[in-house]
Amino acid sequence: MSTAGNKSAPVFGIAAEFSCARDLYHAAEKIRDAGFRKWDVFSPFPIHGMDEAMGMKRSLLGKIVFLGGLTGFFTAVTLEFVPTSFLYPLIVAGKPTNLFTVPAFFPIMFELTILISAFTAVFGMLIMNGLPRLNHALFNWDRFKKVTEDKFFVAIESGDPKFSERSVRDLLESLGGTNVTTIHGD
Amino acid sequence: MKKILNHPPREARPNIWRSLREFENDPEFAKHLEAEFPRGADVYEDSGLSKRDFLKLMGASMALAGVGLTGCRRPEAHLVPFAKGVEWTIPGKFLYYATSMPTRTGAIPLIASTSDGRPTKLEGNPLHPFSNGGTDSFAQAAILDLYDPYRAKTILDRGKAVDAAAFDAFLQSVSQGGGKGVAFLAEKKNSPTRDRLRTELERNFPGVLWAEYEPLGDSEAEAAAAAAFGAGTRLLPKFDRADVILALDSDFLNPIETGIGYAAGFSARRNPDQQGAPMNRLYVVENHYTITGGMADHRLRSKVSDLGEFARRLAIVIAGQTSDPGLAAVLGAFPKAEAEFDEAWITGCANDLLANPGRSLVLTGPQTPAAIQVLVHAINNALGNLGTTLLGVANPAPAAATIADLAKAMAAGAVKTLFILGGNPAYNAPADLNFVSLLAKVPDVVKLGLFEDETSRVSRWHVPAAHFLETWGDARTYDGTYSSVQPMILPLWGGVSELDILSKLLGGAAVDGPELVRATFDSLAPASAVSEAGGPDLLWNSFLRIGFLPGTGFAEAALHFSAAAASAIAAKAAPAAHGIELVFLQSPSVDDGRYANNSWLLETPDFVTKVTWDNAVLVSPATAKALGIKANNFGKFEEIAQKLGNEIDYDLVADIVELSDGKNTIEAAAIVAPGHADDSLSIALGYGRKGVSALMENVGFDAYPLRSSSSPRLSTGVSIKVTGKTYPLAQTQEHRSMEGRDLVREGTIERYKENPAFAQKMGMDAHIPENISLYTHPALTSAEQWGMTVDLNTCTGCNACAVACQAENNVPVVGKAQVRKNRDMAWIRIDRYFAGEPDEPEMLSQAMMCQHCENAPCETVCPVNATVHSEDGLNLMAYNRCIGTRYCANNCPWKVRRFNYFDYNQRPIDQLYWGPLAKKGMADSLKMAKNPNVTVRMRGVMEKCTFCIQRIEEAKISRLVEAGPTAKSETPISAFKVACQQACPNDSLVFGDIMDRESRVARLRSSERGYTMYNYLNAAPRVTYLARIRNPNPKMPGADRVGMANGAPHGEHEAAGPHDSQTSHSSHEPAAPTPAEAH
Amino acid sequence: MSEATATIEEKLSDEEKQVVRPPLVLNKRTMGWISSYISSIVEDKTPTWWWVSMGVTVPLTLMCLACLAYLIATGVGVWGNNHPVGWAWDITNFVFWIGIGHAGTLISAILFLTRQKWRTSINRAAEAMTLFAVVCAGIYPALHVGRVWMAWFLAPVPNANGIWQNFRSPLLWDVFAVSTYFTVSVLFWYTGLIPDLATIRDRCTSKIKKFIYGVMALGWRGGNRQWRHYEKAYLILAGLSTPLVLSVHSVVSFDFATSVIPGWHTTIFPPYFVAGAIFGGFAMVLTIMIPACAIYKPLHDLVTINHVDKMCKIILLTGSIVGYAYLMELFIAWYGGNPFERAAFWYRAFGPYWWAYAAMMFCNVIAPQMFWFKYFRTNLLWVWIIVQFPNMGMWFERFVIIATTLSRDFTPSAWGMFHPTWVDICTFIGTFGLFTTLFLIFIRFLPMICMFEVKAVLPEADPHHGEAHH
Amino acid sequence: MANFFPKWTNWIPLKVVICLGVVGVAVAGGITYYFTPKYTRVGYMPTQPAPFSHAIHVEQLGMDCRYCHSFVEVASHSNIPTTQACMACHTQIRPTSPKLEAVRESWKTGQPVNWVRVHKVPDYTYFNHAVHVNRGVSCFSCHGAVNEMKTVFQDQPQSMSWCLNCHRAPENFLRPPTEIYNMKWKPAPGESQRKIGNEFKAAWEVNPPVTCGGCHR
Repeated sequence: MSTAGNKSAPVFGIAAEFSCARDLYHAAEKIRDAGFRKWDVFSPFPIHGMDEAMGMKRSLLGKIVFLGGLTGFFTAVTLEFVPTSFLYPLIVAGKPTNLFTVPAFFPIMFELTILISAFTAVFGMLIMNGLPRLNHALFNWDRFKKVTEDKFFVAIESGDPKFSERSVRDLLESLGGTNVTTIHGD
Repeated sequence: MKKILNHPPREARPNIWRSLREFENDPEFAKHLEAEFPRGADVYEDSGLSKRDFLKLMGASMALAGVGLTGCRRPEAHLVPFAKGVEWTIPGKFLYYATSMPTRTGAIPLIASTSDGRPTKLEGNPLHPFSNGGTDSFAQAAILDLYDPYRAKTILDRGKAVDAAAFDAFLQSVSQGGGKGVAFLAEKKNSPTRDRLRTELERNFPGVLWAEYEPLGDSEAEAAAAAAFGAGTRLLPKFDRADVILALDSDFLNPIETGIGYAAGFSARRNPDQQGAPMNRLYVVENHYTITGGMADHRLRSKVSDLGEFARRLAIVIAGQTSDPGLAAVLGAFPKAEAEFDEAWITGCANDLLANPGRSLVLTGPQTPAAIQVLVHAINNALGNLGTTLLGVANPAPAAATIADLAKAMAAGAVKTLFILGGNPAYNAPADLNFVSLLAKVPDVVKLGLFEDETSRVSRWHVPAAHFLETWGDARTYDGTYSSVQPMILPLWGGVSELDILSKLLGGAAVDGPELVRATFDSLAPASAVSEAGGPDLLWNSFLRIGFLPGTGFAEAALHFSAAAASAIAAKAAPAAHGIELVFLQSPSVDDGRYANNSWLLETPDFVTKVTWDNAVLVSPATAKALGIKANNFGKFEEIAQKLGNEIDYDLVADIVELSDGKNTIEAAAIVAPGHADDSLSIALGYGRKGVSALMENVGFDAYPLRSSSSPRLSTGVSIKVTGKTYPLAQTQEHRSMEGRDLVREGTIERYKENPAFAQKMGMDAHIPENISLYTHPALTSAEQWGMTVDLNTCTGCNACAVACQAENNVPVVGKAQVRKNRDMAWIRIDRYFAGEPDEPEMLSQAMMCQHCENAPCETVCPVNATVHSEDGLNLMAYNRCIGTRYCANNCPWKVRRFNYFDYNQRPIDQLYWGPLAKKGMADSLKMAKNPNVTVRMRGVMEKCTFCIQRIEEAKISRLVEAGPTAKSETPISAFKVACQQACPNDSLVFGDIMDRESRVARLRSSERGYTMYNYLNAAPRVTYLARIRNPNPKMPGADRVGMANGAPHGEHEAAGPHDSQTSHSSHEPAAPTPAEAH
Repeated sequence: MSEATATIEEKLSDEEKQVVRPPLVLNKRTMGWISSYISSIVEDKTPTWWWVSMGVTVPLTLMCLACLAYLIATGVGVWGNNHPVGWAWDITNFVFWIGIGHAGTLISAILFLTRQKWRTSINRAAEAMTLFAVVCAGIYPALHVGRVWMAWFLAPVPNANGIWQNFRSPLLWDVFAVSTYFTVSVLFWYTGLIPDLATIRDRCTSKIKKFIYGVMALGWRGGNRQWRHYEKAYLILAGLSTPLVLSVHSVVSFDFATSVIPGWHTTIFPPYFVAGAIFGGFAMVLTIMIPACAIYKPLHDLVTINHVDKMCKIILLTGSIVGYAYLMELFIAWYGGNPFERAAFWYRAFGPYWWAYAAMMFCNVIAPQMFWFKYFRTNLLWVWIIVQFPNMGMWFERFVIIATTLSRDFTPSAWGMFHPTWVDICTFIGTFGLFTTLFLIFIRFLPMICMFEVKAVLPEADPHHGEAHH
Repeated sequence: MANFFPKWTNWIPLKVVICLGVVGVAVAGGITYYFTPKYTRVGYMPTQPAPFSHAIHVEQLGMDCRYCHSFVEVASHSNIPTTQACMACHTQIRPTSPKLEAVRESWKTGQPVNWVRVHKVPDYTYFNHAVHVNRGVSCFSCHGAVNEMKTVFQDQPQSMSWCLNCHRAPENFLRPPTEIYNMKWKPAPGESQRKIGNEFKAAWEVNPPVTCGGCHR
């Protein structure tokens, strides 16, 4: 009956260790079918098809980034046309200061679109992942260090409505999980 | 960085500027200015010297004028403002005064713009009857000489600084000595006052020897004229009456040789569109390319030593036709010599002259041996040109002894006291006189000069001379018109004028004002004029205001050719010379050496070789090959490139050759000069001076040692050998060929007559489609639209515009090393191309400045909007916005943009690479030379021709001020000229409002001769070039090659290519590749 | 070397022999091995060779900085630039370095999008190379201006002068393109680093390392709920970087293509600049990776001959594209019939700078043809030697395009030659010092191979791995 | 084993973000306020060698600007009055006032009273007084209510954008030519500056330059 973290602290959840991607994958399918919600699988690398195995929808990130891109584009349009056509229209090489000067403005529109999109992508991803978060209950469990090397884990959180210590332990063991451990916070 | 102006130190002396000057002398002054105008935050934008310093100086001086106004009322009738009558200096407003610059042949009438009591710009006096407002590069650069920090500042007695009193005492002792053993050696000047004092002196002190010496003087011409027409006769050619002109070794179109106004009337007759009179035709026979040769319709290369024989053969043909006894007589006396000439050329030319009796003109150079000149006078006589195209005037100026006479006296020990009034005989006296050793024999030598030079070193006294802008004086222009010389500023370093010295020797008191000149004036002023003006004082005032006394030209003297006297001289013609000759040229930069410290001129490229900072021996390609002189020693890569058929545009590394006339030997760099005569060498005088100023060190080669008093023009039979040493030369233009690009467009007058617009459809422009824009260009809203035309038919390439621009726009000097790196800063340059056969090339000049394109390629690439367009069509350059990416310069097809690679205004040109360790700031006196209305640029910014925007804005502003609270359009904008236009002696540059149909520029712009360059770019330049029209004589050999710089007319219908061989100076040269070459 | 040069077949186990494609990781390396070996490069004590190389590169870097200080203090005149040739080595080196940078982004982005799994072992180093190359490149446009202290005029910020930038200027496009490129590359690179930083965080022992890597890893836990966003973000970044990298060099080429100068004013520039960039960039990747693998021999199991072979093929392809562009330029110049264009290209080939053109042609077009032969693609020594030619050739290409064109354009009277000064030369050499220094620091402190991606391409990474046997 | 990072560190990222936001806004605001001529130049009031008060001379004695600044209508430069100009009156009026010591000193020695400069446009900027005062721009527009100043101070930023404000819309400043030197002038009740300005603008054809060349040469 192994535990990790500060026993007096509330239980974060129960975690089990798996040796290979295949076992983890099948375990995930079972847990999904068992109807758990607040749980996750941990692996050193993204496992192909794991989203389906866990029954998750596609990430929303793409749509957010699209908005970011639009912002970038319109920033550029404003940045270029407002000074050139309105604030201080200057005669440069006999070129128009109206809409027809737009061909020369495309490159910057393009660059800013890319720039803001990239920012949204990265920071959007971090926020959706709740990162940076340096302290986490799982880090209390020494074996969990191996997750970034070559071990695979499943953790079912105590917050899950169907969570009960016993049933979850049995489930994880039945799935072939080793070192099933109750994780406490600190 | 804000600069504080300190006036150069000078002993106080009461004068009209008392308060201001004492104040300037005061060390406190710096602090005053500092306090009144604290250092600004604009450290970076503000480039070097701020234009404001002078407004400040002035502002401060006004603040002082409290004393100024009462303490020194302006002394009675002094400087009388020209044109714009301003009673008293007004902050930041220019005052204009009429004056003139004395030259050896006359004087250049000038208008001096003074700003707050310091002259900043000289321009020609447009009212003057003789000069018509032209100037030359020397006049334009005179300002820099005035403020030259190297000028002599103290009186030296045996090398020790003494005060003025000591020298005055000396003068007194001399005048008390009764003038025993006193001699003078003066420069040629046409100053009636000096002549008056001199004659007085000779009267008071019998036995005084007065000699005059000009290394480049016209003593030969005088001798010839005296012999042929009687003493004191001066010849005045009338180019406006001449249809056919033959110039023998005469660069008469070059104002620095003949003086402003001499060739006036030529350019008018050069206009193919003129009504009535036909376009004139010019034949030139010369050994090296001159700008006159560049203008020639037919040019013959000939050794100078063969000119006599040429004249003789010409005379034979003419004598045969005219059977003129005078000519026959002279011809009989004139010795025969051997020389190879194209007889067809001589007969063709002679027949053309004969066909135009009384409307032709044959000219020789000022130093052409008198024997040849008399023969030419005989020819003109035979052609009936005397009194029609060639007038005679009587020059009353007393004759003077020559330097040879003086030398004799000195050798005999007859000279105890020698006054050297200007000039530098120790450096430039004929070698055979050994003048330096002679000077040692004279106990008391007084040297009056602007610089402590070679002569000062061997003289007991050195007296700093007053610059002509610092002193009162007078001069006669070449035609004799009496012109004023007024001081614009008090002597910066207490200079003394020669008039002062003479009058003191006469026992007169020191004169501060115009008394001496006034006395002469009163004696010269015609009674009629006096009464007309209503009294001598009023006439004097108008004399000062307009700068000359009308109707004082020399009296015309009928020319009677005396064959006998002429024959006597003709008989003395030099015998035929064999071997290689060395011809001594006037330097367009340093004249005879007198401007050797003028960095503006030193950096102005030679007309033909485009070499700056140095002179060089010119050699024809054939002779160079024969002597083994390399065109360029740059290096291996370049040799291989040449094998691949490329013209040199590597920086020039010249061979050093050794020249010897048996007695003396000099070394000089040699460069191959297309169009030069074979077996003939030319070298400009005046270089290679040592130990006078840092600027003069290692600049060029001194050719005087090979020059003898008997033959000033050339030294025959010199031996030359290649030393194997090399010497780097700095050229502003390395490439010679137009590469078939129709940059300069020319055609014969026939071609022009049958297709006046031929130039607009030349080469590429013959078949490219019309330019169309994808979008409509924004309207240029201003009523005035500025533009310029350049008439290639009259532009000789004399550089006057270039120096004028440098003076007007504070263009920095970068030094030889930087010119070598192609970093010269000239805003307007004269592009010079050679076309035609390699050994008989045609020379083309083209003034090149910012074209102010309406769709300027430079503008669109500037990331910070530092260069944009103004509503009146100017391509603007905001220095303070420029960050210096140089993209604009890269994208300029004309390559007229100039980048400040270093802090040229802040660092000495020999310390440019020292970075922060270099000395900072420029000499105070040089700051005074700056135009206060033009920003002095700092390093790292781009600059270029602005069409003199400061003048444009000045005109617009004064118009608005005049208009006041009324409609602007009702007040016309006052006429003004831009600097280059004003300086042009031939009126080739025309600037103005192209929207004003009446304006000259608008009419010329729409002329059918007009074309713009690089049409296909659709840049729409505001500068229009007027095609060059040549007037060949079809009967002359090679007439079919004249006017073909762009290839034969069929060339109009094809792009560059096949006819490249014609347009390249070297036979093995591809311009644009033909398909075969490209692959 | 010998180990590496042995043919792949010898190394394959029986099981691997059944696989159609040669495996991406040799010798059945396990995930554990990968983590521990790659991390060990970071964890072990600093090797001597590292100090030695730093001893060389750091002084070079300092020399570069000294030259730049002199430049700013004295003026652009300390370089050889002059009046016809307003841009010379400065912009040449800028384009050269920025070009090198492109391979990194290309490998990580385009190969990622096209699911080229073999990229995994080289993309990290390639991206690092990108960043450092862009750093070197950035020096030039920033400092070639005459008044560096006024360079802020390029930033479109409201100011008391009420004046703005000229957004039509390709130089301003450059400012945006290059800064965007750098920023996005940093983001891309760092995103890729997060899981590996976590690995090191979990392995390291010293407190300082725990802290530093801990912070840098942002508390990565490797949960699938993180991976799914992470993968999405990475995919998007790849998708953004691909057009970006193409645009950046296109914009750089606009500096020339949008001008009116014959030899610059050509529509062919954007594609051919991009091709050239990839060409030179791959050459530089190999130039760096081959020695790196020579030092860390076991890396040959990750960066296999197979990779080298593929990269050589790309070099061969892009080299030929560039060669085609060169010939096409000449053809169009002739076919277009514009005498100025004709002359410009004639002078490129046979003008005073014929030697630069010849060098360019040999290095970029002739030399890479060696890669038609498998032997030269698979012999590391040969590969390394041959890829030095593109490295040089691409520099000459930029020099030819910039200096040669400017030295002879429209107006013959203004024609003039460019000669580099010692400052030009030292600055350029110095940038190599800077580049190498940064790269050494990188391999010393960060995992130079993307561990989690390599693990992901191992057979056992497949959730259905071996199920066939059951 | 416990976490290496304590729990509270989870809040650091949020705090950092907020901090950066605040600092960023503060810096931007600070620069726009403190680093522009509006702040750096306006209000500059150096002490002058002689405590000359425009308030007394203009307000109380009703002297005209042009009595001292005599060239303002003809020159680019509005001259500083000469000592003589001062002494013209002050030989009679308050000839012994200690305040005038500096002026009397300069009168005696011929050294200038070195007034401290207040208004300054950069050296690359060519401002011309004459054209402005002759075309309906009052001293007031650029120098403020000098008539009320005991000691002169800078009233307007005189930055480029400030110049452009007028050059783009002169109608907001143009005055009847008679009122140029009247520092107190206001449009008559019922009249609006814009209306008057537009009339003058049309009548005089006022279109000031807004391209670089107008001021930078």
